[in-house]
Amino acid sequence: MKRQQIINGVIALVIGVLIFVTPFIFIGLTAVKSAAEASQLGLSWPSEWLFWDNLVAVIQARNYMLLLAYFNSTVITVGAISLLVISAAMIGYVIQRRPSKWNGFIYALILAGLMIPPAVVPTIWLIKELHLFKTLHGMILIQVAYGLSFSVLLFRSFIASIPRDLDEAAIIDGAKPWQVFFKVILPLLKPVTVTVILVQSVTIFNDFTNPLYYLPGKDNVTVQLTLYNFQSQFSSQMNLLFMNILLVTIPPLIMFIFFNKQIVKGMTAGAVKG
Amino acid sequence: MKSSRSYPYWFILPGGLVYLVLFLVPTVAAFWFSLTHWDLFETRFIGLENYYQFLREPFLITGVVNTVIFGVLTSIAKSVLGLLLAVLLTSGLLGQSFLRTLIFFPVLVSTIGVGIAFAEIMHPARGMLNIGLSYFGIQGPAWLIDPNLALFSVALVDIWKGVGLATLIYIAGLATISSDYYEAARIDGATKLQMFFRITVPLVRPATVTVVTLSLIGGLRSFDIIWAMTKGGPGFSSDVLASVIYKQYQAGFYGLSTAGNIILFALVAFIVIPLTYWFNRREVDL
Amino acid sequence: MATVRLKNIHKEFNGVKILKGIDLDVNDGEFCVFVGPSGCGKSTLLRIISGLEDATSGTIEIGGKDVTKSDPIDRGIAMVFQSYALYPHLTVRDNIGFGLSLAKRPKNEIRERVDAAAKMLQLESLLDRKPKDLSGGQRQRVAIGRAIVREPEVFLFDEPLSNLDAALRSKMRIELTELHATLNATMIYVTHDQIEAMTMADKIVVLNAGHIEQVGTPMELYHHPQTPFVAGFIGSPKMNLFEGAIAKEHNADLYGIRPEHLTLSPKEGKWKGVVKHIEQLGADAIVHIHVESLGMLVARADGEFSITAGSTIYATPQEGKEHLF
Amino acid sequence: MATVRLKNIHKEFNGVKILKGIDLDVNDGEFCVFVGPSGCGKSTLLRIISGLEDATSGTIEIGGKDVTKSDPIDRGIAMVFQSYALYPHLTVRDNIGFGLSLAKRPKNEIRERVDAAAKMLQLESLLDRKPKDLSGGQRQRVAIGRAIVREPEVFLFDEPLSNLDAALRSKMRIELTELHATLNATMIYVTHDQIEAMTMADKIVVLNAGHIEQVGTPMELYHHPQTPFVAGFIGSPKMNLFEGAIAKEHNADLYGIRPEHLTLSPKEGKWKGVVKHIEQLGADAIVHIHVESLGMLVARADGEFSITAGSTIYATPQEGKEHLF
Amino acid sequence: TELSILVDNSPDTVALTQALTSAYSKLNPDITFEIELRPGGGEGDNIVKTRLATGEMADVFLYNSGSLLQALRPSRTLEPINDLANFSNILSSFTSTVSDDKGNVYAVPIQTAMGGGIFYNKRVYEELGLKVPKTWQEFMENCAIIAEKSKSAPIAQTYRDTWTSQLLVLSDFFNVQAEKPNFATDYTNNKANFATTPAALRGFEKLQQVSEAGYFNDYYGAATYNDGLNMVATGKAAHYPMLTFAIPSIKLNTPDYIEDVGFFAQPGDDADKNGLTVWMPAGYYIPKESDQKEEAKAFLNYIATVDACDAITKAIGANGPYLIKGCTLPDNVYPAVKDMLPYFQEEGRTAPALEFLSPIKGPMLEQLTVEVGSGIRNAQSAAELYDQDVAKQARQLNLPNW
Ligand SMILES: Nc1ncnc2c1ncn2[C@@H]1O[C@H](COP(=O)(O)OP(=O)(O)OP(=O)(O)O)[C@@H](O)[C@H]1O
Ligand SMILES: Nc1ncnc2c1ncn2[C@@H]1O[C@H](COP(=O)(O)OP(=O)(O)OP(=O)(O)O)[C@@H](O)[C@H]1O
Ligand SMILES: [Mg+2]
Ligand SMILES: [Mg+2]
Repeated sequence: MKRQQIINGVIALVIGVLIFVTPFIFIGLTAVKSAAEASQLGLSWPSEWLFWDNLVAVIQARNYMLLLAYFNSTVITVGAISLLVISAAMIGYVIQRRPSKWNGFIYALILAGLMIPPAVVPTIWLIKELHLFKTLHGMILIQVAYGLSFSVLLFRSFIASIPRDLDEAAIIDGAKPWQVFFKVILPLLKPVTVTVILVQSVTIFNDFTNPLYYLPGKDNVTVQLTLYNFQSQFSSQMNLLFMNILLVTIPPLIMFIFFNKQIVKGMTAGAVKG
Repeated sequence: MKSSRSYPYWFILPGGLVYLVLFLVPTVAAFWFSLTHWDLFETRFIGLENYYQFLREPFLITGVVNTVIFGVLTSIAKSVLGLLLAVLLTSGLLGQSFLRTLIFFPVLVSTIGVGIAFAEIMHPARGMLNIGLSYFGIQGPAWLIDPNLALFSVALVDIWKGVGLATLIYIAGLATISSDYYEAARIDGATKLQMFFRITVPLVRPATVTVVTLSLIGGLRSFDIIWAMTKGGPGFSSDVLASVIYKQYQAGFYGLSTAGNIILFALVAFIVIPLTYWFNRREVDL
Repeated sequence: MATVRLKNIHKEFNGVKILKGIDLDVNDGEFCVFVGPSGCGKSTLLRIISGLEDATSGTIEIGGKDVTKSDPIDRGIAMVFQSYALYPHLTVRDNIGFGLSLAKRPKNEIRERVDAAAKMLQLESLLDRKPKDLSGGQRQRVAIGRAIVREPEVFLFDEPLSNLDAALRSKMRIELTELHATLNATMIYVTHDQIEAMTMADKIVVLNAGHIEQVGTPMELYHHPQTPFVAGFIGSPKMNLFEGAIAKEHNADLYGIRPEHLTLSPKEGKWKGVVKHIEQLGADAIVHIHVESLGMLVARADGEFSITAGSTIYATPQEGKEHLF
Repeated sequence: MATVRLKNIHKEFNGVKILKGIDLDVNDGEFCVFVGPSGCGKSTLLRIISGLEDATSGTIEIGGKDVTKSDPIDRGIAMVFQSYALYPHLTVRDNIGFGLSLAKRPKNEIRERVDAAAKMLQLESLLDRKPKDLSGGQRQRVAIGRAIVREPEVFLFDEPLSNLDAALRSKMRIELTELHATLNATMIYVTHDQIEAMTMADKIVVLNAGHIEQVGTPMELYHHPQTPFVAGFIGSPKMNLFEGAIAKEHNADLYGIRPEHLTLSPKEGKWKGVVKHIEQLGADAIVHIHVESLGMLVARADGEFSITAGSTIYATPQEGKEHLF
Repeated sequence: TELSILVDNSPDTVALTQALTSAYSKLNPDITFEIELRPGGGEGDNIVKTRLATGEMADVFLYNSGSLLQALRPSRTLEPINDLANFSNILSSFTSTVSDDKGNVYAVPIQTAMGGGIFYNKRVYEELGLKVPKTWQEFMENCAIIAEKSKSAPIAQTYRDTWTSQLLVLSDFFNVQAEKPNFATDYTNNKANFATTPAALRGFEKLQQVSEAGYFNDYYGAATYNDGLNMVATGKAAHYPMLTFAIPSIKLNTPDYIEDVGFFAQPGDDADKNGLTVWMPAGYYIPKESDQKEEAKAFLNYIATVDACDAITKAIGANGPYLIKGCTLPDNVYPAVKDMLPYFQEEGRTAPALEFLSPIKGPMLEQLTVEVGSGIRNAQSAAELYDQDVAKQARQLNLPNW
């Protein structure tokens, strides 16, 4: 029985790995092929390993556009994430903790952000008026606006799992509302915060439509736009495209590996008796 | 509790303001455009004409049915699989961290890449999926080509791509459950299975609410993965509302597609709002 | 000046009346103890005084100022929670020093005051631990430490010693009494421990089902309980209370006599009964006697008292010690 | 058959030794009480017996079977947690009935048994509430209810009555003693309450800093403490312990005399001292006396005893009551 | 000064834009360029429209000629280029597709005209002794022989890239026009449509016919455009209906086989009326709001020269006839290009595709042709649905008579 379990476990694991890994083997192999071979797709072994050539070709493409894109995307991502985490956690905190007749309305507005696609053209008119068009900080604010609903939703439901007694203890200890939030609540929200950081930074880093509309201009390229260098409607350089896909996936991947370990179990253990 | 002062509304202000200005205001403006004939350059008020036109779309019924199937199917699958994976990946398994990364990786990869890769993997003849199945003596179907199957094949890929996100949220949710409850349950004589259903499932509820809400809304509005893999095809067989709308948008029918978006919004709201209402009513506070 | 004055406090939870009109004055520097059965509303009242909970109606004054609508922070209070409510992400040191650091006190002052509190609470060796790595009693002590370092004008303690052993508890009793004397702060203290109530209180408030049964010094309550409830609640083992013939005899509805006011004799006395059960506590013994005319009678005897269950015994109430209601 | 036998149990947390070799036999149907200072390892030991915590070394047998590696389910135990650990998503009824419903007992049986437990714990009116809407003492009672409905062979109680008032507490003492008698289950009980320990225990285990100081019946521990620690720990107020001249006089390192074994007299006696402080408990009074040759001496006097602080008093140890170490 | 220039991201356009801009900068050292990329297809169209509508367009941008242009409201948003010095160099076959009803012309062509027809594998034809068909009948006979006698699939179809499915319908327009010369006008005026005009319906029918005959490659539903090019180049398929702009891709993917690929126009039912449906290339446009109009015009003026053509040829090769007077092709063009040129050299053997004659093109066509090709729907029903789709488009464009 025990032996059987182990065998079953291993089999399940192997299948799991297969399911999640094979597509990447495909992407990886395509990324090192020659253009001609890559155009045939398929999971064949490359006859020639062009890892380095393709890598260099991707990085050098259009005047090292990828490096600039890394920079821009990083600035946007970091800026937007910092604002997002704090403002979303604050909103989630208030609407979870403070029951009032407004909550239903606020909550509906937040859900609307997930349900309604952004209106591009009015937004452009608006941000031109605000002098935010074609600026990185404008892009950051837009990403905050678009990511807010998701983040608030996540925070809101998790704040419910932090005992209110802790807010009360802090209030008695003389904490002002913002101190209660920043010194007690936010640290305890670490697992959610990490989740929001991960998910939103992936979304923002990989965003492609929004920079396309709100952040035009050669100096403003973001990483997903670099994919356009190799992919078009009628013909694509699959090898370079996939190499590029791999390259733009690396920063979020590193983020994930780093932050994944920060999701710690049992943050609130030992807080209250009850 | 004096909530007014301990939980002041100005906390909502910073984010709320950005949201109001950059999202809500343009959205309200967009509503006006749904009542016009709009080619981006000129608008002409035509009342509800666009709505009428949209509701007459030849493949609208297929689109609505597909939308609901796709949304419900993927969100259920992501929630269930996500929870199971999260439990597995917090159980101290060997290589747990690696496996987490593996499962999250698809979330990171651009939809374009995933679309191309899976179109190839699901190729009826040379695709790895069918080759793999043939080892087990199974003749794999024509995943993306069979009009009856295409939507489900895309849903499968969407689940594959999205389950990492659900898993991550669930992992965060599991992290907030105090081990006290598991200890109490062990003493009360709960088996692993009972602990899962009677402690984990109810206490991970905040995560479930989030995962279900997000993936349902995401699924009902889902579009890029469908577009990347089938463009709604073959023919119209995997068209969903969002892809119908996108096609109209691409064709330059801006007013019409805005009206479509509002109809899609209504559909999503119709399904999601009662659900969240029900969820919130049953929220457990500590 | 830190008097606490409650006027006609009412509190409802979801329509259930929990507090039904509490009027109370606690004087400046007084040590006031709340006692009462579990669930009678002691914690709720404390939370209302602290400002964590709003009263449904009524007013609260602290130091002569109406604070009914004030924030906790403006009331100059510290509180030990019954549930501890420790900050799980902070070490013991930071838990205790949290209030001081919020008040932006200098680092070394905080360190000193935390160290002093930790010493008093025997927590020195645990200062770098997180709450989850502490025992129940240690957590409770951290909760106490958090309140006392802040030296406010009013202290609110909600069963602060319930998880401590007798030795530590009597030490803490003395420490808190001293603290009270030094700071001259007003203290409101909830406890279930008769000894704590009797020894520490200047004034005891007996709560029952949301209203005040009696307010008085410990000895007033012990010697002159105004209601049968107080009579039964103060003193352990509790007072013997009888209706019927014996009460009639004294022209009352209820006749009460404390176990310690019964003289036991194997030979003669007022009431004859059979020993049903003896609890030996070392210093004393609690004797449960069945008396035909009364029912069960509890008497307290010397620890040396040796008699076996089943034997016949006589009990005599001491003159003038009976309570009549 | 549910004996509990611990053999050489050691436990470390992060390299800190918490339990240092515990050997203990608890007989079938015995009521065994653990006492000891806060943080000495009582809860840890209970958790090791329950199987929630693994011992670093040593073996545990329950009912003659080695269960060192077994799951809690397979040990036939129920436990009341010091921290309660109530399920926040379940009502009181469902919290109490949880174990039974896991065991797939019929609905009406569960209902009956929960109702019976709720009655005993005075929780009937709260059965539909969630834990967060309960008072501290009510939560504790729910935690007790959860353990007792399951009627296992071994009960583990971790300070189950600490948040209850005296009246309810003595009621619960009796209820638990009766439960013990009816079920004939083995009970292991942690408490800080001397009265609970003395009245309920068949056997008291005194723990100190991770090892057992003494095991014995309540009276053995009271009358014949084997170590100064036990002497000081059992009995309240604690025994007076003196080194120096008086100990020498008796050819010992330490001379001990319990407060209740001192006879006080305003006129004459062995030791002359000054009354520093009197704690009036009603039935008794605790008198703190400063004696030149000894230091502080605590004596217990009758409640009637009236003397004011500052007056001179004489204390005489009762013959044969001294303890020598 | 720096001119910004927005082009789509296909490798060819990028390459030739780079070639043209650097050639121009060499001549005018004070002008530099910033090239911005956008996606192609409908997404790209939207970006162009959005940026024009919000006044954020680059100084020069690449856009289609023909029906799609009208959606930009050219007379409102674009700068006419009739006053360029080299304006007269541009062939009128092109200018007519980039002008408004007042005769203003808005674009200068880059690249060459292309034909829509059928690529075929010369080696297969040789081996089986087949002749280039002049009628649909002959074409079907060839296919039958190929199906029977060789391992090659008679016709490659590649429906993973849905747009490729439209070719048999779109390339048939020369034949429609030959039979019904007024079709385009009537169609625009809602007087004729596909379902009820037998000549127009033929395109759908041809697709249905080859599909029913089973002439397609295996798993054509999962094949890509690149697969199609590879198949016809290597002989795995004998024919691939496609536009000639595919020639550079064939060169890139299968350089060894480029000489095996030939091209012919989609045959009609009458051997005497055999000709090619022609697509006009995209052109460079200047937005009205540009504040560097003069510099931009000077650049466009340069594009309309033989020098520019040569720069293009050098960058991506010559893939068809140029639309600038005087531009010539080198002698060593690929066989497929060579096959295409005769159609242009004889009068009456080319016709522009319908989208250059009428502003309406229904967006659903590619899905419908996939359905017909996959046997999900018959030609008649597809044509009817397409007519509905066209009606919607016409109403959106606010055309009279709809
Ligand atoms: N997870 C842990 N990590 C490190 N030390 C721990 C941990 N849990 C408990 N301890 C320490 O082990 C010791 C024994 O703890 P335990 O909870 O058994 O004490 P206890 O006797 O039950 O005390 P109390 O009467 O206060 O409940 C304490 O000093 C405590 O600080
Ligand atoms: N949030 C709530 N909703 C409903 N009822 C509540 C709530 N909080 C407390 N109660 C009820 O109010 C009553 C008083 O509670 P409180 O906590 O003040 O009791 P307590 O006197 O402190 O008891 P204990 O000695 O057990 O701590 C209890 O019966 C309790 O069940
Ligand atoms: Mg309480
Ligand atoms: Mg403990």
